[in-house]
Amino acid sequence: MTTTFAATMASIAEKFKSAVLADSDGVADACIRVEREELLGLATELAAKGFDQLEMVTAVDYRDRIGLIYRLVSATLSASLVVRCDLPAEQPRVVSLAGIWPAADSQEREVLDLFGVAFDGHPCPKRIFLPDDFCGHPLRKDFESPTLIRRPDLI
Amino acid sequence: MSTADTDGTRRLDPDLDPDGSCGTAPSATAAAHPTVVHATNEYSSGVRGAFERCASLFVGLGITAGRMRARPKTLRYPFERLTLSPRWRGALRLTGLLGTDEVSTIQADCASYNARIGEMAAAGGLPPCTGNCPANVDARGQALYLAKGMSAEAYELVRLRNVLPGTMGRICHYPCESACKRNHYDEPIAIRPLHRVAYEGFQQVRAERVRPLPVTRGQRVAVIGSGPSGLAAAFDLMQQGYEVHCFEKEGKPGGALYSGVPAYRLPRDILHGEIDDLVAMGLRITSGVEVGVDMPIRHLIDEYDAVLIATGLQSSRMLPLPGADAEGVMGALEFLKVGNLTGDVGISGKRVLVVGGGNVAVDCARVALRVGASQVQMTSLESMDELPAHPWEIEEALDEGVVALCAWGPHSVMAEDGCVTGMRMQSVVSVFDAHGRFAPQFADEYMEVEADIVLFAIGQASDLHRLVEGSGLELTERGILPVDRTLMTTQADGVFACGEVVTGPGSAIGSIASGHEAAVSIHRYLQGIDLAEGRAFRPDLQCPRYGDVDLEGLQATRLRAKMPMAHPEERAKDFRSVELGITEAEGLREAQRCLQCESGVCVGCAFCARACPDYAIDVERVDDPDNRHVARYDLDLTKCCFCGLCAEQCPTGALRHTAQYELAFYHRDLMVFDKQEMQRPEEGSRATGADGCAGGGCD
Amino acid sequence: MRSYLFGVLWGFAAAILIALTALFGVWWERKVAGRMQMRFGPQQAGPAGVLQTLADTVKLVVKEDITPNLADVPVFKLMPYLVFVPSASAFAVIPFANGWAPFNTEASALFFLAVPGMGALGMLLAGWASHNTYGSLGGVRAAAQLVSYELPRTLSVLSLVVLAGTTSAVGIRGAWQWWWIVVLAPAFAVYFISSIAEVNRGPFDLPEAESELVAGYFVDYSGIRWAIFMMVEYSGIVAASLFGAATFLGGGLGIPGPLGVLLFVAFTVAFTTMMIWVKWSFPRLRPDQLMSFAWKVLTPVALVQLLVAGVVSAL
Amino acid sequence: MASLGKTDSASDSALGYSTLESGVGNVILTSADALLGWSRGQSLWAFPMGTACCAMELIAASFSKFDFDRLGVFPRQGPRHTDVMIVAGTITEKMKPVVIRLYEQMAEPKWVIAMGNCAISGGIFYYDTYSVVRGVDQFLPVDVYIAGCPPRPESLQDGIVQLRNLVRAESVSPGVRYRRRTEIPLRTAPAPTTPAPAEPASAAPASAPSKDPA
Amino acid sequence: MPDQEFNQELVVNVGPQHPSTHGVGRILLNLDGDIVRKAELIIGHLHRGIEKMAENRTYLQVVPLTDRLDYVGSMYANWAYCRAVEKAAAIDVPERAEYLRVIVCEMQRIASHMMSVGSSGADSGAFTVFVYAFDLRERIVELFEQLCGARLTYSYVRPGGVAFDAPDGWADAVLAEMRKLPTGLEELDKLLFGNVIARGRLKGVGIMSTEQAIAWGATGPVARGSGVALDIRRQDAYSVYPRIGFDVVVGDNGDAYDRARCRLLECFESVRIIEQAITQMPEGPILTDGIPRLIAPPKGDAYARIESARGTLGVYTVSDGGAKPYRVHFRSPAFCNVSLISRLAPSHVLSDLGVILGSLDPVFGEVDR
Repeated sequence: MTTTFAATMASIAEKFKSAVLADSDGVADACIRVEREELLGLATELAAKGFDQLEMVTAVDYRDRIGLIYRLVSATLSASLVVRCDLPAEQPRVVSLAGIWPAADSQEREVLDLFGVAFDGHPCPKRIFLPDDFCGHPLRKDFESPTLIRRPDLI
Repeated sequence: MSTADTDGTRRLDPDLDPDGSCGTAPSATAAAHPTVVHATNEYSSGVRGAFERCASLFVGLGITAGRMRARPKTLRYPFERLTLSPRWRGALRLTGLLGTDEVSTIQADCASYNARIGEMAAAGGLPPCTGNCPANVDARGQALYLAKGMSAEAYELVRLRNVLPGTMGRICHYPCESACKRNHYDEPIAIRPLHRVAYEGFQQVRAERVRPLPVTRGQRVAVIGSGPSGLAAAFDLMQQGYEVHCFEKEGKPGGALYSGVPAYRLPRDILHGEIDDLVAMGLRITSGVEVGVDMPIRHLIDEYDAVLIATGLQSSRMLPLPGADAEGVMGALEFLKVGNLTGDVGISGKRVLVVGGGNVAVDCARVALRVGASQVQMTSLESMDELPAHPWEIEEALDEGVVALCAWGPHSVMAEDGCVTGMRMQSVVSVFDAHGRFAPQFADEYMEVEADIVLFAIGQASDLHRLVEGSGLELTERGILPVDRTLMTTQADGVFACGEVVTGPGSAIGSIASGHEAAVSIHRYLQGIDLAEGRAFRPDLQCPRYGDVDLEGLQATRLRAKMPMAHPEERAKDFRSVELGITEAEGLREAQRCLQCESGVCVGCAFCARACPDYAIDVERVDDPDNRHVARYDLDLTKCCFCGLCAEQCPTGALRHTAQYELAFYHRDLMVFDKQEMQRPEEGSRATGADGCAGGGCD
Repeated sequence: MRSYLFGVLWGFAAAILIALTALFGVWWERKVAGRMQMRFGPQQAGPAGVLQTLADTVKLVVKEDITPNLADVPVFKLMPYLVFVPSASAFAVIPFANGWAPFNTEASALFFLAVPGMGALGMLLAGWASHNTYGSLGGVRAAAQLVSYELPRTLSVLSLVVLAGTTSAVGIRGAWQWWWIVVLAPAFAVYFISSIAEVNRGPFDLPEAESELVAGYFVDYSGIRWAIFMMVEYSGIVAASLFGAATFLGGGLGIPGPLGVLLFVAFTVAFTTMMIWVKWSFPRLRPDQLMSFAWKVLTPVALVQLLVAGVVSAL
Repeated sequence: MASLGKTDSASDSALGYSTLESGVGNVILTSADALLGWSRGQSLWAFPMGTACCAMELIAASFSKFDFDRLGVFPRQGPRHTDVMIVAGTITEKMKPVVIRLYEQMAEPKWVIAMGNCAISGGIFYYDTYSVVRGVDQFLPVDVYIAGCPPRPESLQDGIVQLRNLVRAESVSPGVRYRRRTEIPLRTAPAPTTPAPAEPASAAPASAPSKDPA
Repeated sequence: MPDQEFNQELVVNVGPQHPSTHGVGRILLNLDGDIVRKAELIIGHLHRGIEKMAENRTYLQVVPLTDRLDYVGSMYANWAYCRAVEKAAAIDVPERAEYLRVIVCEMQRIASHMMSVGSSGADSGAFTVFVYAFDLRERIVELFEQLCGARLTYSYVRPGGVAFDAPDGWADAVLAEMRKLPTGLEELDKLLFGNVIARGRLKGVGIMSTEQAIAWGATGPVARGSGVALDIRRQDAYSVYPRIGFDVVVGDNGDAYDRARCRLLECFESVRIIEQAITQMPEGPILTDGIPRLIAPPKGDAYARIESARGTLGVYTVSDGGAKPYRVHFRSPAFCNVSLISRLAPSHVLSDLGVILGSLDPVFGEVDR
């Protein structure tokens, strides 16, 4: 991480008590881990600091918790940042960032559809891929469905 | 009429920028501020614009008219067909199937063996285990026979190229197993233990299988030395019908295998049993006669049509260190000869220090333990992982209590009144220089090691002075016999040489391989064929490097037969054999694990089914020895995604893509190809002939 | 007046003539479009695929003609004929030979222009009756387009009438002069472009825009009803080419005898091929561009041409 | 005007196609069946139900290199005007009602070609998917299956030729309204040595994983 | 209130099976006469759950799955996925394999852009443009068939290198083809983009400003059409792109015309890249030696992105140390670009809907995954 970029990251990190600045882990130049309560505040701060492009929003089901991953790219700082936020596995609920970055709109609907994470304040919180009457969220590790035939474990 | 627009169309005129000159490698600058091309272009304003608009219509009409005149590009299927690229991934097919097709073994006499191996390698039919073995032993054929329980045939097939299968089954450094394709999947086939299983199987039928070989040619060949290389050359020549007479200076034949290799590695009865087989097949061995001392070589040259010097290396090289002449300093070979043959060297209770890091040094250390040394230490210039000795030998030695002092160079021998008390060692910084040549660098840090006996195992040399008197052969000043390494000929006509006297210290199977080369040269010399002409030299096959496989979680049936080892403490006390050998049933199952690589016959190993992302292949094999066949091979064509991963994984190359793309069916259940359908002929265009319906008006 | 019997006889003759022109038109279009796209076009049905359209027609005749249950059934069933009859009657007035036309009425040129316009009503109702959003959109577009392109087409033929002095097509063909080609070139261009639009072809095929409305007003017609719409379209092309060749180029440049007939047929095939060529070379216009092109470009040109024709005829 | 393509029907008959279509001379139609069979076979208008990769090959098949139009196959978008629905690509649960509705909108006599493994049995998406319909023949009567992933345009043309043979085999004589492909006898019975292969994979879940022989 | 239900908007369903939706997208339009008031995109008709499937396959078995994502440009998905796996498992790639990857992906870019330019021609009615564009694409597909034996789903790029080496004579055939290609591209340019009717249809339709492009998450030619000079080949300078000189094509007005023409001019850039890459390609191995059959990267996650024909294609893999990936996510550019239709379509005529959707160049295999 270039020094100026590191400085801006550090300055952002102190503003939020739960924000932890970690070194990059292969996903982006820097990584900030934050609690879901302060996510909106951090997002507005980052948007102001020049992170105008939200490239990817996705989630990973770590069985005991669901990790949300936002990958931001800034043309001015020419650097990329990943924001991680962990949600409880039962009713994952988090604030929607579609207000700050409209690009998040459809990707958050995908996370809602496949992981069941509810986004508060999303313009149209509906499933995007699966039919509305589909029960369950496929990408959860504990997802079971009659139409799912497992490939025999022969590797 | 080109639409003259803003620079957006600059890209369009190739003459402006024919060679992409501005495309020189701008590296960093391009990334900094990329040159930007604008794609927007408008009509010019006013009347010119209107003119351009109408012109654009006529330009469009012109282009389509131009295309009308050109000849159509259509391929009129089914009369004209596109010639597919040879790599087109069509429906899968099996070139051969276990049970219906036979895997070919390499049966060729010594003269044409190398040519046969060369052509198999060129055609991609050479299994990696055979390719990586210096003597190209057909390990695949051996596994094929053993899987059918035919251990005698397996033994005879191996003996074609490896004259002492039982012996090599115990002492070979098995380069074949490191090349085995199963390294890629789980564990390699235990080829060396399978030699032992073949040997034990052969012993039951030895009586009626060992027949004297017919002598069909008049010439007689003399072989000096009955080491592995001499015996290999002798056996090849006997098969060609020559009469071979072998002279051995020791009491018993076997050369380095008898005197050098310790008994715990190679029991003597197995070695001499196999040599007796050779004698029974017509080899005359007179032991106790040293050529050059008891009998002049000139006598052999006159008496015999060809003479082969296969004496091996006799004396071990000593380091001219200060104090090296003190009493208690011995050479490795002398120590081993006495240790192996008589068993008491008079070092019981003494501390032994072995200098050197090769296999001979490890043998010396372990023999020293067994003949009563109280403490055995080894020092070597190289660090632990650079030791030239085989890793499993070092490990066994360390288990038995040998202490290794690595990266210490010998400086001088400390002696008190003539007998050794220890050695001063100097620490080593690096052994090989940048180009890998042996140039040790020393640091000035010293250490003393107390020892009563010091053994130098840093190299061996041959002393042929007495042998070559009167034979017209001169030795170089360092006592080495000049030999043409490919044709195995010496300056004297009719005198050849092979084995370690030519190649220098190496492996036993390496000497056997040079023995085969010498036999080919002698045969051609005696038949008057030009030695070098049409001489097919063995192709140098690099063994592929496989990624390491983590074995936990694999089914037990896929793993390798474990070689039971004697307990370290007990085996260190006496010369009982270290490896206890695997049972006959384990040998059968191990042979069934062999994938018969590059044979073009599917052995039902199911690695294609493992590689397939869609689980479209279902393989089942029946394994009883007398009827070993693939019971079921179902390819569900409706699930196959034609990605080719299975054909790449197929070790035998039996699973191949055909050029068949006409895969239209009326009946869905015919699209699961069974065994018969998978062996359909290559050229037919329709995969399942049974499904078509005759052209128009069929009833 | 001709006997009633001749009318019936000509009715059958016209039906057969239209069927043949449609067969030829479809095959010719698939072949020409194929060669423009570097491929062969139909080849396996008969020599050079000549029997291809015969195969299509036989198949369509036997095909099931579905009537959607929400459709306004009588209107739905009637519309193909309402569209077919006007464009078929256009053949009655085309001056096939010097001085002869099946029905040589007084204002036959205007008759030729006016009656096919009735087809617009058929298309509109066909789209509406099939109770299909795409169908109704296609129908409305067809009506708007046909109405707005009738004006320039009529004006361009009017300048011809001014020069020839008579409104009967046979009269025009008879009075044809050499220098008309030069003077009436813009009129012919306007006539050609607007007749493409009348037939819903080429850059103006908005009613049956394949990539937007799937198939326009006849989206819900299948079987023989759909074949009739196809027959209307292709016979419309051939009728426009015939009329254009007969009036603007005097039916074979006024040369009597077999050479004239040959030239006349050659011109007709050339104009048909031009229409096919234009359809497969250009993209489709947007509805608003379509309208503005008709009212702002074609009509003024036609009016200016009329002025010029008036001045020339006064000389 | 350049000749519009050398006729290749002469060599048609060499391939066993009925001589009906080659040369005007013998177009003396013997029976209604022959005429209808020929005309339906020659003008199979295709409804390109293309969803995934096979749609790309379906498009390539109708363009200049592999010309569909030669065989009389004319891709039209509306379901009403087409005879054969070529299902090319993966059909998911969400797409299934659409395909069924479009199939019902097609005019009789209609045929279905399942192009590509996804349409035949879900292909590469058979295992571990929750939203893919494993084979179009679960809800449509399929006449010709074309294996491939995606099949070459020539495989598609071969499928069309096979369908043409099937279409010609049908007759409109009373009683035999419409012979489905199931009644078409296999040309030669499959070699009787092995028992009927495992039940078609689409019905039951995959047969037991292979006993591990290695 | 009578007038309320009188001027009720006509709800048209441009269904999943429609010529101008480039696949199985469905758009619910509220039409006021011909003017689109509201367009709602309904996708998911090709959602096969590839990310769920990838969790039960080994790292190598996921490669054939990535072919089926963006089936018009399957080399990209292969490459992006392999770069992510190489980053996770620290596998290095030999020099020749990097060059082969660049050559193959630039050829794939041309083929994919031909598909897109051709279909934007077909949307505006010029069906012959689609045939000519496909003819150029067919030449490239033939070269692919000679290289890796498949026309569409290649599974060519593998973790650690590529699957096959170029057959002898293949590189010269590619060079010969690249010399003939510019003339074909210029002809397309004149036939489609030069044509006054096509300009009328494409210009001023679906306008998107630079700020909107960035905010709405558009990438690739869709963003570059609005003036965003964002090209991952330049920005990340991955693989051997720093050694190859090429320009970034940018449009000014951000309408459908600029987006489509950016794609055509990018084909010229790709031709230049291929010529330079073939001349610079060294001899040598094409697959790193010693890659285990079952790649098992250490625990942790990795992200790699490349510039695909549709934009920034990123692959995010999470590994739990086993032979199967714990989670694979594809950041699909087509998914982000196609969601713009509901923002671009209002206040346009129904005929423009197909043109706008065509200019966003969606491939629904990648949109729905």
